[in-house]
Amino acid sequence: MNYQVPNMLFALPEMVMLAMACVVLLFVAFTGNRKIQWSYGLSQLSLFAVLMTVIFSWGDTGTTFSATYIKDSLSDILKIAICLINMCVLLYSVEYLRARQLLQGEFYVLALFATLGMLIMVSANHFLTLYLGLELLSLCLYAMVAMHRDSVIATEAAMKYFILGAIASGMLLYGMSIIYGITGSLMLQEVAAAVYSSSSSDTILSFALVFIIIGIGFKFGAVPFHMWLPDVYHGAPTAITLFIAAAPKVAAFALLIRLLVDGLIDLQTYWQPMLMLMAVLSMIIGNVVAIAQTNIKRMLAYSTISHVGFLLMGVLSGTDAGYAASLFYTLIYALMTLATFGVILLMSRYGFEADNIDDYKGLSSQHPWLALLMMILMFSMAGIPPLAGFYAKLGVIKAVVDVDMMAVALIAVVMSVIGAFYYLRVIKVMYFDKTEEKCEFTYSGPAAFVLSINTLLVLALGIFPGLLMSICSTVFS
Amino acid sequence: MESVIFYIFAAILLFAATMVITVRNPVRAALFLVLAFFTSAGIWLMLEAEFLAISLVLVYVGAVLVLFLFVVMMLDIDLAPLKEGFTRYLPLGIIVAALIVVEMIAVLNAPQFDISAAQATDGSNTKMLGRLLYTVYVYPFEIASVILTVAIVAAITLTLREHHRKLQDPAKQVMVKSADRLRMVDLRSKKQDGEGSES
Amino acid sequence: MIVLSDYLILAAILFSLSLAGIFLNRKNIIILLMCIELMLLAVNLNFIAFSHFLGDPAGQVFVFFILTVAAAEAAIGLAILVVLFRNLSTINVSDLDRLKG
Amino acid sequence: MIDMFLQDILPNVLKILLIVVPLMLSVAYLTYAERKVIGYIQVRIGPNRVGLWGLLQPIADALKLLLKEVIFPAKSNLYLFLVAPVLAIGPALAAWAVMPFDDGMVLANIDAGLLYILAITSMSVYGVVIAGWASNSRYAFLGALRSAAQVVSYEIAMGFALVGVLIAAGSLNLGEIVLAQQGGFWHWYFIPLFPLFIVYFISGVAETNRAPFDIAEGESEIVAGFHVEYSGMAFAIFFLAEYADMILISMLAATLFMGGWLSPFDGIPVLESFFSWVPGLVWLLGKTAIFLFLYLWFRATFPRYRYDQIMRLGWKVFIPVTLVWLVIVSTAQVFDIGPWFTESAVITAGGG
Repeated sequence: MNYQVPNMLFALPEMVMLAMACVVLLFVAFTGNRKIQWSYGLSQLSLFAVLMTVIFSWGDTGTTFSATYIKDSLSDILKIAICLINMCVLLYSVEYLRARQLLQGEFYVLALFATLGMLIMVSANHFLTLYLGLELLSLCLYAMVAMHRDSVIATEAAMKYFILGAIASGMLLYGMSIIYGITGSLMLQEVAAAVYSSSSSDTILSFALVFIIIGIGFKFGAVPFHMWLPDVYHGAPTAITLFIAAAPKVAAFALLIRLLVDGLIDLQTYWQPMLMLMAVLSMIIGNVVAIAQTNIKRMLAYSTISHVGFLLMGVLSGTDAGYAASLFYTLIYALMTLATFGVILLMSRYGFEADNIDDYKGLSSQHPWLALLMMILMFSMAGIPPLAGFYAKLGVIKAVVDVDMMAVALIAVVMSVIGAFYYLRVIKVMYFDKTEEKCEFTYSGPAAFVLSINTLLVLALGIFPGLLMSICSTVFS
Repeated sequence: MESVIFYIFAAILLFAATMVITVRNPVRAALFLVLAFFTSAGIWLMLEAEFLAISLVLVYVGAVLVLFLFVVMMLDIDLAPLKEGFTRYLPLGIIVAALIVVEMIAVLNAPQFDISAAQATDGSNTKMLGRLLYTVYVYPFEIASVILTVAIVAAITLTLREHHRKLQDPAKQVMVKSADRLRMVDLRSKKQDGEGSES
Repeated sequence: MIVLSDYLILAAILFSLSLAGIFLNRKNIIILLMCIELMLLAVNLNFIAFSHFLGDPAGQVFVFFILTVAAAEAAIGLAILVVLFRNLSTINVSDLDRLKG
Repeated sequence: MIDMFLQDILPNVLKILLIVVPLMLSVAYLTYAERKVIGYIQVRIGPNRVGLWGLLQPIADALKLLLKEVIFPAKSNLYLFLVAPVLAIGPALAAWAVMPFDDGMVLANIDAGLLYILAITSMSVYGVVIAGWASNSRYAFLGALRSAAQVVSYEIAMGFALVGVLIAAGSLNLGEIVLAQQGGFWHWYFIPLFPLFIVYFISGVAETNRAPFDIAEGESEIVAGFHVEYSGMAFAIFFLAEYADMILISMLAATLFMGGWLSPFDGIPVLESFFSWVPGLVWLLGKTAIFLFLYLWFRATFPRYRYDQIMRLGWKVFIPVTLVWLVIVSTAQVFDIGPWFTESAVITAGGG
């Protein structure tokens, strides 16, 4: 066996992230919470540094570390998205956390390590790195949910999240072990080659595939493996919910593509119907149950489930255009979620969680700008043109229509119409319901500014979707 | 001979696993888990994975399960109500589990898994693993170290309570001003009542 | 003679037992955590058996990492459990009912 | 069948007896030595009534314990209560299987001997924990919890210290580790690995729950800790296990850091030939005795640590020290700094 010294340069983003995470860890360990502003600044700086390393190495592709690591355009674009999203998350959550004595250095340490986990997942070319990245991310998230340790619902949510997440990992691993046994390899390309050449073992392969799909379904929160998602969204402090809702979904998309498309593309005939079932169920359950919610975090959780359904639709089409549409959907979803939770975070203040839909009564008269932003976001989530959400939905529906899955497309259209109802209800509450109590709060500073840009980006990407779409389609061609 | 040992180990392993999920008392469940891990280590030895078998005992039996026991004992759980409802789900559970098992066995009993000729690997199992870990799998190895760091950070964040140390800080004591300790309140004495001032 | 499928079936039974434990157990979270450990044990057995019969060390390397991660996972799981117990004074599964909808 | 018995089983049983019986005797006389040594340190004589200079004292003690009644506490978990002593003595004896007493004089010459010993000794905590829990007594329980935390914590430092040895020797086999130290006492690992040696031995004291780390027993705080409810033979077994562990740790220290059965006069012109008739076993036992004496000395001189101090020492002092020294050892190994790191530079970058 000839061993080559790996080309470390490819893994520069991960190495920078790790180094900076360790720096922040040490800084926090020695200063505690006294210099939290510095910890915050260092964290933002680390994310920015990682972003720069990705941008400056844009275009290089290849594998390194004995092919456990891959750098391609998919990993690059997802890494950029992850860094940008997490920078916004950190920015939005400062005030919220500070008001609840949750602004601890550990939050930044865990957030950075979680980001590292996402980066590793995105660049994984081997079952092992995929698994380890996933676990690194998940372990950080479990701990972050439980960080508000005096809150009963937060710890309860953390426990549920942990148990279901651990079961999902177990399932995923069991599937991986069977696939390893059949193909004799753990490296994605070798697995793909072995699956391609072997024809007799389809039963066993599809048996393994079931476990892998269950694992992926859990991590995404697709129906019927969605039980944890509403509880975690609801129970966790809103800032943490935002963290869980945005970037990890981008990383989960990488998990999906790496496993099913890079590794097991020849089993498409088997995973297509499974994904289809999950997608359809997610759209139906997500949209229908969301209507009944009074808690906006829970509502957004079910809305996430339905978005996951849409997102899966592009992948299950099995075409390059479908994957590109899913990627586009993922990015737009992350952008919208980010901004929506940003508004919720801005409105939450000391001793008050703006997590009931009724809390938004009369927002338009008191804070017209915030209400306007929220309206744009809700319209976009509902998929109303000319907002970004519309083009995202259009893309994935087109992808399934192209492979003649009319029924799925039809369900998707019907469900997005149903889904529009609960999004519009938020708008109605904001603009037409009156309330006596004044919601006294001020928003200002960089968070509100970035939030506005973020929301306007949703609008802009709706009007000019071409650029991002073309980037997405070059990734899969 | 080998098959006899295998069946004995397998039987103990499955017995221990069954006990883990059925016994009433979590301490005993943890001890059966120890037994399960120990027999697994035996089976791994049969599969010539010496290093992993010993690490399983060292890491799992020696540390992780001690942690489990520790927590079980510390939490002082009320034992009586813990198993209600178990029997209610039991029939359904057994049926479902049996179905899963039958299905899995049907799949896994495939002729292609009927291999027995295993090449005897020469040389030290530990050395071989060590070499691989530090060359081919050096990247996963680093990630694993990060995971362990995160585990430490997370566990400490979640469970460590800040102790208010009973230490005096002379610097702070000297810095104290009267305004920090004494609040001057202007109270009007009630002269009309002639009873003097009250608090 | 013991063949590969014997080990696989053993692992499969162990895996199903752990799943059954998870779904049957309505009362005690700590037993759930133990079931998760059993599940990973079954996976490890699979990997080692494959590694042995394929004559390929990668499976053993994977097990090494699963052991590491599982230890970390157990630590975090137990930490969350302790925090939960401090809040609720119970680790009964059916008492986790504050989040509904 | 009889052939197999004669060829395989009988010799091994005899070998095991050859290890266990002297071990038991050593344990008995270690208690005698302990009382004598501590006695003289405290300027008194120690046992001197039973037999010549009190030499029959341990026998008398053993007889007494054998004849005493074993009491089962109310509401204790009887089954676990009885299993606990077995779990304590089992690992304490099983670890001896891989101990080399002289060149080739070892019961089981397995490849990963050091790892085996670590794994087996890590099992010994179960005896303590189960005993404490099954006794249904607060004192016993507190002792068990303290002991569990302490043993698990110090195992890490101890493991790291041993990693240093195996980097230097390039092997996990105890016999090979000893042979790697050949060529005079300045080749022994206690010189290059001095901090690890210290950490190892102190961790060993903590692992065996001996003074000054005996918070698991702490007579003055929690009466006798985990075995407060045990009496008679059951108590004697815990006692045996503790002393057997002490001897094991001492002999391991001698093997790993002090050249095992090698003569300290190797490589010294005149003395080497003068002492060449002495069998290796004697050297090993002599070195072990020195460490055992240290155990007793510690007990006689140091006050007991507080629980949090023990944890701090383990986590915040020992583990960092070992980590730093491991880096130094690895560097020395790569650059062949001798005489310790030259011969066995097995681990080279990019091998395989």
